[in-house]
Amino acid sequence: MSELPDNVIPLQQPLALIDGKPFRELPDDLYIPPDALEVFLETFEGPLDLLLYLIKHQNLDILDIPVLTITQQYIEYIELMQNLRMELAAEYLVMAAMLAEIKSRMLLPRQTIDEEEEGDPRSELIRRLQEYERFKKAAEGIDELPRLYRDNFRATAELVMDKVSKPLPDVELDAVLLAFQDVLKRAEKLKNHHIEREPLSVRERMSRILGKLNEGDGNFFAFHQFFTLEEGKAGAVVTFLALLELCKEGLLEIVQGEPLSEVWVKPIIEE
Amino acid sequence: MSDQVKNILEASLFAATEPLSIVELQNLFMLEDRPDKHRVRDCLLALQEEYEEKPIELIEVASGYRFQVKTKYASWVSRLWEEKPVKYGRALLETLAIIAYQQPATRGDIEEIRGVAVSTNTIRTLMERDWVRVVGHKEVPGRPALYATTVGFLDYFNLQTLADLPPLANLMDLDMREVGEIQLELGEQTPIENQHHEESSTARTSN
Amino acid sequence: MSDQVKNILEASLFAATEPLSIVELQNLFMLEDRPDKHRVRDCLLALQEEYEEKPIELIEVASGYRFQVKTKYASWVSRLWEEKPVKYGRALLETLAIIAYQQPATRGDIEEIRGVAVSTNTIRTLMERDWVRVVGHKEVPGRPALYATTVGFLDYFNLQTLADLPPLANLMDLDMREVGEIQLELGEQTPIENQHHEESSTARTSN
Repeated sequence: MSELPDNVIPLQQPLALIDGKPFRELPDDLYIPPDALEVFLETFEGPLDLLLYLIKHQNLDILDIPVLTITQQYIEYIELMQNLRMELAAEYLVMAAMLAEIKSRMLLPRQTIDEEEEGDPRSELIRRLQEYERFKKAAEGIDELPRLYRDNFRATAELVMDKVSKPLPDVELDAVLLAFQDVLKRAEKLKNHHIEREPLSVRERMSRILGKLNEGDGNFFAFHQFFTLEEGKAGAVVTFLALLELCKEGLLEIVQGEPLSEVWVKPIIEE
Repeated sequence: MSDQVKNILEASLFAATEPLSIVELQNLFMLEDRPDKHRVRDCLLALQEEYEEKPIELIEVASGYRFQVKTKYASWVSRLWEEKPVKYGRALLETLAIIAYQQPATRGDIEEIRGVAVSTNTIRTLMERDWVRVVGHKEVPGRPALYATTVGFLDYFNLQTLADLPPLANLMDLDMREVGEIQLELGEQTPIENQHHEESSTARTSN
Repeated sequence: MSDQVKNILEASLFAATEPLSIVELQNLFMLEDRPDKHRVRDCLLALQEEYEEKPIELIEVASGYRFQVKTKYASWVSRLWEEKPVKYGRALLETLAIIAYQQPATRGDIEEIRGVAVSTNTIRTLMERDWVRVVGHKEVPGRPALYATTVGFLDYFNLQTLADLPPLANLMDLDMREVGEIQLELGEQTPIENQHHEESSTARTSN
């Protein structure tokens, strides 16, 4: 085993299947498909899942785990993850420590008295593996249950009512604001959120402009048609900003025949 | 196979939330099994006959076919709605808030911010309520609809313009308790107790 | 009048957006015409028979009865919607399974079994779907929330009670050979008896 180059993982099982092809070796850094290993490792739902995989795929008996082999393989995976500088959940390291501990206890000469009290050092691990496996199966069972919107759909008939109208729930504005604040807090934690901070008056105008274009059957509109004289200079500025924003997002086109002439707004219509 | 086509049509008409046109019904089938218009029409006629004696009927309206409750049962059935309306869920309020602040927004925009999928039902409810409407389509693959709030939304929440909503930046820095205060500044319309109500009802559920 | 009751029930079940319980069905009628439970049940049975050959069925779920499209038509009917049904990830399903079988369970209980931290997002999605709710708090430091499944969960998965869940695999059934003590200690757990589980989960946490 010491003969193997560093980038070869001595496992019988392929590391991953990529496009259906088994992936047995950790390729040179240059050739690592950046997402492949990550995807592979992400398919594990934690250290117990990874251990179960190692045991099951080598047809080992869960009740008589060869701790030495498993520990070694487990640690290889952990090192692999670390080499890739993947964010490694602390639980994986805790498990590695636990395995190492079991291994060392198994290597110690057995003392009959201790045996009585402590039992097999592996028993706690086995219990947890079995417990996890039960729920892993249960989850698969739940996933297979027929469910609404995938296997079944509600069968409904329309009720045409004259007078009776279905009462609608009331909503308070603060409930909406609180909900939004919650979203913002969550979004802050996510990296790729796109929260734009245009003033709301511009956003509102953007909607109004789009709505008008949408109902205009593809007609052009003149710039001044999007605001009223009463709105004054502020109205023109807001409208102008809204148009620029929409243009930037590719939602409309702005055309002008010649300098200083009327500015026309043209909806983008798919051919 | 003969009954299969009819069964599929029947199942789909019951599952659909809007009337289905003959073309839409044809499109349920893969190209190679697709029944022609006559075939579909024959099945629909057969279904109409089958339901003649039943309390529901298959009728044709402008945009297609749908099952509906026969008028003479409406008075009983309408009692289903006599009780209190259901409360809107968190998902709906969040979706509404995102559309209000980020309009015009596509479903994808909303999902990106919320981090979870937005159900068609949520959007539909908002549109039925006339709080949200489609103002256009984004010119990217799939041409997703762009949603914006309506005048109805402003009216319902007693706002004159969207600018009456607290600016995003303020909202981001706030801590939950302060939202009540904005409420006070903003609008007369909402008694503060409501917020308390919500809090206490959450607490109650969790006991 | 005999068929009238059945027709009203049938029409209402089709018009309702949620399953209807027997009591709700009774309440469709004015006091003086109100059928008793047996009568309602007989009508429902008759309806179930009537629809046996049809592409839709009347089924009983936790909160009542509903008409739904039979599973075998799902592949056609699902074409009515552009988006594919959401696939739930393993983290979500495993968390749901633990809550379903071990309820009430704390986040710690779930983490103990899965061996990894449970993301807030997972719990939030489950609660937003109305599959899981907080039913109380465990009286230990930090007072962690106790989660349990909802009626909505049962309805969604076509179940009447928790006992309809596929039985939790007995440890004996997981392909393993005998190993005296361990086997004995754990072999007694029964599928969904809450009492047992509560005890054992408490015991586990205190280890």
